[in-house]
Amino acid sequence: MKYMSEYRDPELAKKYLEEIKKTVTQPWSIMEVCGGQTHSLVKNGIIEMLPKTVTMIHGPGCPVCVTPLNIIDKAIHLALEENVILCSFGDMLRVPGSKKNLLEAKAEGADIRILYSPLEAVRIAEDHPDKEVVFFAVGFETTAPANALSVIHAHRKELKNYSILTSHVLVPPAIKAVIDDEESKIDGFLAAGHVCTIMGNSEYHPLSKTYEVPIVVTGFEPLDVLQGILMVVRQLEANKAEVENQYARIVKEEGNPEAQKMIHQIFEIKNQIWRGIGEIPDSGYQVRPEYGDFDAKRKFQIEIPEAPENPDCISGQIMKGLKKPFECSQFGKKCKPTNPLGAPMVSSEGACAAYYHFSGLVEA
Amino acid sequence: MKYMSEYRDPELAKKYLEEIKKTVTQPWSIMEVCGGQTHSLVKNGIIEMLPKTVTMIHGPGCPVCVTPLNIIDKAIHLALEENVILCSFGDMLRVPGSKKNLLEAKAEGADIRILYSPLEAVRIAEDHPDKEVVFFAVGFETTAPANALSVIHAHRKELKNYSILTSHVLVPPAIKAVIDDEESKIDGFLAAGHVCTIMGNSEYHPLSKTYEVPIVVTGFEPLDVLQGILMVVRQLEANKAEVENQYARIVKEEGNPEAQKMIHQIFEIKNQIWRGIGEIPDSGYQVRPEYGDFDAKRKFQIEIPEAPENPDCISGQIMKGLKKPFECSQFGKKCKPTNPLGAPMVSSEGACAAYYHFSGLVEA
Amino acid sequence: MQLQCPMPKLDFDVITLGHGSGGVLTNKLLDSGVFDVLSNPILDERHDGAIFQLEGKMAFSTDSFLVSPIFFPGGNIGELAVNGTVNDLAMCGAIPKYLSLSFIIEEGLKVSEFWEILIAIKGACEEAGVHVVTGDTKVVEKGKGDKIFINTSGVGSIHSKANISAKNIKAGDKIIVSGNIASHGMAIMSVREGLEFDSEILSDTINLNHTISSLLDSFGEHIHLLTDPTRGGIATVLKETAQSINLGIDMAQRDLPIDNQVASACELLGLDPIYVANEGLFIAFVDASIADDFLEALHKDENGANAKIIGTVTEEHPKQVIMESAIGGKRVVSMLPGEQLPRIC
Amino acid sequence: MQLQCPMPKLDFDVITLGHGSGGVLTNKLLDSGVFDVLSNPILDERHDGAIFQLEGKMAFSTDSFLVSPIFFPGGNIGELAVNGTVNDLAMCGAIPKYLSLSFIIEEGLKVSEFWEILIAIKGACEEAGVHVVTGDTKVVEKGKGDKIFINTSGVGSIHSKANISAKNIKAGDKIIVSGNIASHGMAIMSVREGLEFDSEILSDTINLNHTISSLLDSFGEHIHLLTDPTRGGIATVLKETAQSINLGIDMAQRDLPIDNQVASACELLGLDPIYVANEGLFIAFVDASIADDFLEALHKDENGANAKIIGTVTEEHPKQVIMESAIGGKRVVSMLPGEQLPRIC
Amino acid sequence: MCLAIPGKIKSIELQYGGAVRMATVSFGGITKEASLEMLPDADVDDYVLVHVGVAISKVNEEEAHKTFKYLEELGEIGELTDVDEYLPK
Amino acid sequence: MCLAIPGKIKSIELQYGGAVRMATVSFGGITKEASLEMLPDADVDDYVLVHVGVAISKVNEEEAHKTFKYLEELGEIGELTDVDEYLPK
Ligand code: SF4
Ligand code: SF4
Ligand SMILES: [Mg+2]
Ligand SMILES: [Mg+2]
Ligand SMILES: [Mg+2]
Ligand SMILES: [Mg+2]
Ligand SMILES: [Mg+2]
Ligand SMILES: [Mg+2]
Ligand SMILES: [Mg+2]
Ligand SMILES: [Mg+2]
Ligand SMILES: [Mg+2]
Ligand SMILES: [Mg+2]
Repeated sequence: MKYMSEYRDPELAKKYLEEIKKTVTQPWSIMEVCGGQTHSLVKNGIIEMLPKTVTMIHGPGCPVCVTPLNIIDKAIHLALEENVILCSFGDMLRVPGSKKNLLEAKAEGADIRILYSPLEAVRIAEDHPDKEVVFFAVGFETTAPANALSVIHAHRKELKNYSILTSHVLVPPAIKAVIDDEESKIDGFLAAGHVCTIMGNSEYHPLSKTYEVPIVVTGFEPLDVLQGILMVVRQLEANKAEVENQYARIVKEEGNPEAQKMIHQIFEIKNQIWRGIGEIPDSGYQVRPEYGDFDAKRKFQIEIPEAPENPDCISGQIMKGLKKPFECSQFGKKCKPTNPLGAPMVSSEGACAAYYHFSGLVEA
Repeated sequence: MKYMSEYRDPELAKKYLEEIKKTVTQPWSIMEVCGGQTHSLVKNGIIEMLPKTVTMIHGPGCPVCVTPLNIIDKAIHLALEENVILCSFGDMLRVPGSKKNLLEAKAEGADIRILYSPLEAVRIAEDHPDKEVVFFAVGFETTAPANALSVIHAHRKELKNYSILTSHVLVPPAIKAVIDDEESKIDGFLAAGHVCTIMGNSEYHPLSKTYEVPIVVTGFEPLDVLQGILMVVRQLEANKAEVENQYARIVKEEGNPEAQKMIHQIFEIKNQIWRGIGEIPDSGYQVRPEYGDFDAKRKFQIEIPEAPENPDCISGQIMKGLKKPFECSQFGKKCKPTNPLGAPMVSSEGACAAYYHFSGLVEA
Repeated sequence: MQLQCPMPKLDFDVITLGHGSGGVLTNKLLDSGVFDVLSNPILDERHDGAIFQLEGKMAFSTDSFLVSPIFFPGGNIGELAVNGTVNDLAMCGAIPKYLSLSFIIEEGLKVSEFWEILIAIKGACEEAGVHVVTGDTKVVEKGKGDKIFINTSGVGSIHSKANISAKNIKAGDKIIVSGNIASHGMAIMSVREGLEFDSEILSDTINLNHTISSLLDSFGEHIHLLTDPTRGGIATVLKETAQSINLGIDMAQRDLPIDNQVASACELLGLDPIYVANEGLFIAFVDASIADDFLEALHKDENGANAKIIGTVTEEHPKQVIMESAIGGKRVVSMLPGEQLPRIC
Repeated sequence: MQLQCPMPKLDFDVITLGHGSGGVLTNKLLDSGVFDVLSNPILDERHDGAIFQLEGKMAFSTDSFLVSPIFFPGGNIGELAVNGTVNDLAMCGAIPKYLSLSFIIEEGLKVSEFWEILIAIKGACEEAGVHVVTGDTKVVEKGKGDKIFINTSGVGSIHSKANISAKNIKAGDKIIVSGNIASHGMAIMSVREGLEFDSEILSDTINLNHTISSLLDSFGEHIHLLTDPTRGGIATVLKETAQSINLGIDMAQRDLPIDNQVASACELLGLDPIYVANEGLFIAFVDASIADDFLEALHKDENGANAKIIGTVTEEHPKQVIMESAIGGKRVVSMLPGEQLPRIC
Repeated sequence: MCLAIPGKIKSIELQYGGAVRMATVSFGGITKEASLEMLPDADVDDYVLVHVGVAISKVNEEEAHKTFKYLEELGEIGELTDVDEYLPK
Repeated sequence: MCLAIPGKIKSIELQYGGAVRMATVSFGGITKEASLEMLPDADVDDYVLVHVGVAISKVNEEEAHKTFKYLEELGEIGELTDVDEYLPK
């Protein structure tokens, strides 16, 4: 595929790696913010190819991993209502709630549909006027416009049976929270290319300046990631702290203004709980009251008591880059992809799952 | 089983048959009003054992056969509603509606439950407060009290989701209609023992007197039927026309007053359409307006256009004893138990089905 | 027959789609020890199929088993599935040897129930002396199955003295039923929602292969046809046979062995026991010359105590089965258009 | 492969419970001519099982097939069911001969669809040179099945030169995949509600027995293991094999043959093609000495045009499968916890 | 029409504070619940005729014999001496 | 996070009287619908990045080459002469 395959060239990758090795003179810790980048690092075996002096730290950029336990529980509760069709992206289905995950709810008979797009959910709502169709709208800034658009479509079609259960998280406040942590030892960031596609880069300049960290907006193919690492390393070695755009073929400085408009039409900013991390101010979206009819939280008023996270799970520290998964006492023992104790063990983007697969741990 | 097996004794049966043969001096046509008696005649091979001079004519006493097409269509319509559980006795499921039968509706996904008792349907309504439970309440006077009782139970339990779709028919008006038919050539009747169990025999005295026909209230085991036939034949040979009770172990002259009370609490008499025969005045029950909440017809207001009966089906004439099934042009050809054109081909009590099986017609 | 095996400890309580996905969970289920109860050297190879040798002519049969509820008085779907195919092989005159076992599980099935079914399968295999040598486990979404369906297929070697074929039947042959009829179907009815009643009726599910084998030892070619009247009951099997041999069958209602409670249950629901399903029953068409000896031998067998001669093959009324009723009348026995439904009429 | 047979005229359009009841309707369905397409002397006996003879060692395999939708680009569940068991037998080194065929039909299935499936079964049997000799048809209530499930079991004679067993694998063995990966799974995905896309992707369902047979003719014992990477894809089969032989496997992503559209579809939905199901594909572990000749022979076969050597067995990292990524990095290939779900992340 | 069979009342349970009497009825060894609301005077050990879960009549034992004696009583079958064997035990 | 892939617009359909533009986008030969509501100026033959059924960015062809030339431009790898082979065709 054009604009993808070219960025997987092994020869050029080798040259990037050589250049990184040549450039590095001291140890650096670089956080790739986005789970998609983690996935690329793992799938392509990049971590082991990097010089030992470059340590990649896997950030909180996996919406699946940071969706609060309580929202998962609510989604499960709704899905089990006889009258509700719950629609979701596929990767949410294995995320553990306090008692079960959505796959298990499905096994109990819940009508749960895996969709490629929230716009499909609107179509399902049209086709089933006698059912309540709820889309489990998780995601970062990248997905927020599409989820907003589904509400706009449903509103235009005057559907009374469509709503979204949101758990939207925003990247810049999370980066700030990570840096603010006392124990933080991150020298530079690969920012999430697709988030910036929507929001642009403007939010990163003050961050970079204030905290004196290089931030490189980076894509997802191996050459993208390698170039992004090289750009961070070059800044670090040169003692610079700027925002650079590795992913300029996709990301414009200003982002996508139309998409931003849609976000602001439907959503407003709020404090948000990040699973494993806790509340981060102004780090999430909720549906504006004007569109309250499309807000599953308002519509169904589900009260589900907050359940405690598994106390052994140190996913918060892992997502802040303070610990590596194998430093978790449960890693590979009680916690495995078949039985995840925390969300980072769920998707192949989660740091724990990535390490689990990468390290080749095998179940008896 | 006590009070059943004894009435199947082959030796005594032989003696009854001998006595019938001895008694008969000329041809007689006797109608067994009740499908249960038809069933017994066929299952026990009694028809062939009787002297040729005694012709049994199968009456309209199969509630399955006389339930109007339109009510079947309504039951199917209701069953196909997503929100409705339709409960029914098993033998209603193969009766043809205008387009399909309940079994086919079930194959399309309708939630249809086969029950032994209407009281079970009330239990199902209790268990599924989110569903509308409709009991397809067909039957003669025998079944009317049980169906009424289900409404009484539902009322006592304050259920809002239980109703009955009634098609209740009454025997004495039907007998009258049969005799009134100009072409009628019936000399005597075996009245339906179980109907009289509820209603008693009082209604038959005027009938017997007015029309000068012997009427013997008869049971269902082979000896019952044989004795009943003998009693009719003896009256005929003696030129008598009285009401006799062969089935006195079960039937009291006054019937069951408690059951009658329940019928009258819930039902009122109305004109009723008999499938294949047409409307007979005062020959059915409908739910009284006071219990309208439990009347599926009122509750759901289903309007289904009257569909024409299959024009080739002569079931009306057959049920009045005017024609024998093999005189129907469709019998065994287009009309078979696997593809009944009319209701009498459905249940093993239906005259056409009885003849079909008895004559041993076999499908290729 | 059910051994009290303790279930292996698992970290899942219900079976989910993942267990049928072919991934870790599938392997976890396969490796969990749950299937160890069926262990034997051929199965343990775990290849795409089993490899073995069978001498001489062989029989091959298949059946899929769906029964609701999956646990019923007298058994469960597991032993039913083993006995069903074992019996079909026996009806061919074969000594059943090896079975395949294929599960279609609806997600949500409790592992403990699955375990109970496996234990029943193990027990039934041991009783019958057969081995499960190849298998398959699939999981379907909730609402696209009914707890569990089981297919078993089986192979066996034809008994050296067997020559079972409807073509061998001739007028005068005696028809013998090996035991009480209609027990299985009424055991199932007794636990069907909306129809249930209390009784001591048990399904007759049992393996018949040892019984058949010893009858073949003694009567060989004089046994013309063996057939098990499962779905559709004895009426259907007799009618099918009459049609296929172009001869008639005479039988009498009074000769039909039936348990009292089963007969009563049939009266209650308005069902005719000759159409009700059996599972551990067979019908033999045998040469009249050995009929009494055959019956005597059967009476000594644990699966034949209630055996009876129920009819005779006749040249009259070809393709027709005529049954004498309780009072001596005659009735034509035909097939039903579908499953018998409880009547009120 | 689908012959244009006209469907027999029937007086029913959909299959209902009655067709599985064992009564008239069951016989009507059996006699309708619908099944005549499968006719052969053994099947036509219509006894409880089939009787025949097989010489020498034999293989026996079973699989139940459930696929949604039942008609998909490139095939339907009927040919899938035949090819699946034919291929499992071929993987054992057997020449497939006879199949059993067992249907579990959800009431409401259109007879015309059933007919189309039967025609596909007939075509697939003819292609593979196998015969359906025994069968079963059950009908489940609406909502307790998913249109149709099919179980096939099969038997075949082991090829005289075959010696297929994971135990024969040794370090240095070459691993050959017979064609493009992931086609079947992505053909199904392309028609899954909520995920569908337009493409020319076809399922690769095909019978491999003739291909395998001629490879066995030529390479005999040098073929150490044959296995078809169906559910779980090639990753799962390779990982399972590595675990069972206690050796490692080295492979490289760039060597994996994959169709462009299939690869694109995997990118679109975030799926890894090494975990996606195949149906007409096999993996061979062969002696290094014949690997190139084997590949050459395969390239000449209609089912092996895209065959590739994808890996090598190694003594290093026992039980581990290590894949070199597109850019030359290393990645451990493990099994997935369950079915791969489309990702947004 | 109206399949109904006789069974023996094994026990009676009062429901709804006595408003409803439910019997456990034995039919040749199998048992099923039946409502006694239409037979207020039916008691344990009585035989009752049950139709669709409701007892609708008590069996009259005396009348039950008449079918066996009817021919005899017609006075026309003198040879019918073995009538006892048809009687319920 | 946020799986998104580039594809080429094959055709555009107007829905709701022009309120909604839906594109058929080809991804290496397979096609899928994507909303163009966030890219008002995207046109047929443009490459767009699609995420969960919505096109969110037009691919900038010029910028796309830079990754292949970056090392060269650093001026530190003189020997990198075969850069053209990495360019999209
Ligand atoms: S290994 Fe499991 S328990 Fe430990 S941090 Fe990761 S997800 Fe939590
Ligand atoms: S045979 Fe069929 S068509 Fe004729 S009267 Fe009877 S039911 Fe009607
Ligand atoms: Mg739901
Ligand atoms: Mg319904
Ligand atoms: Mg296989
Ligand atoms: Mg079979
Ligand atoms: Mg069988
Ligand atoms: Mg399998
Ligand atoms: Mg059989
Ligand atoms: Mg197999
Ligand atoms: Mg297979
Ligand atoms: Mg079968």
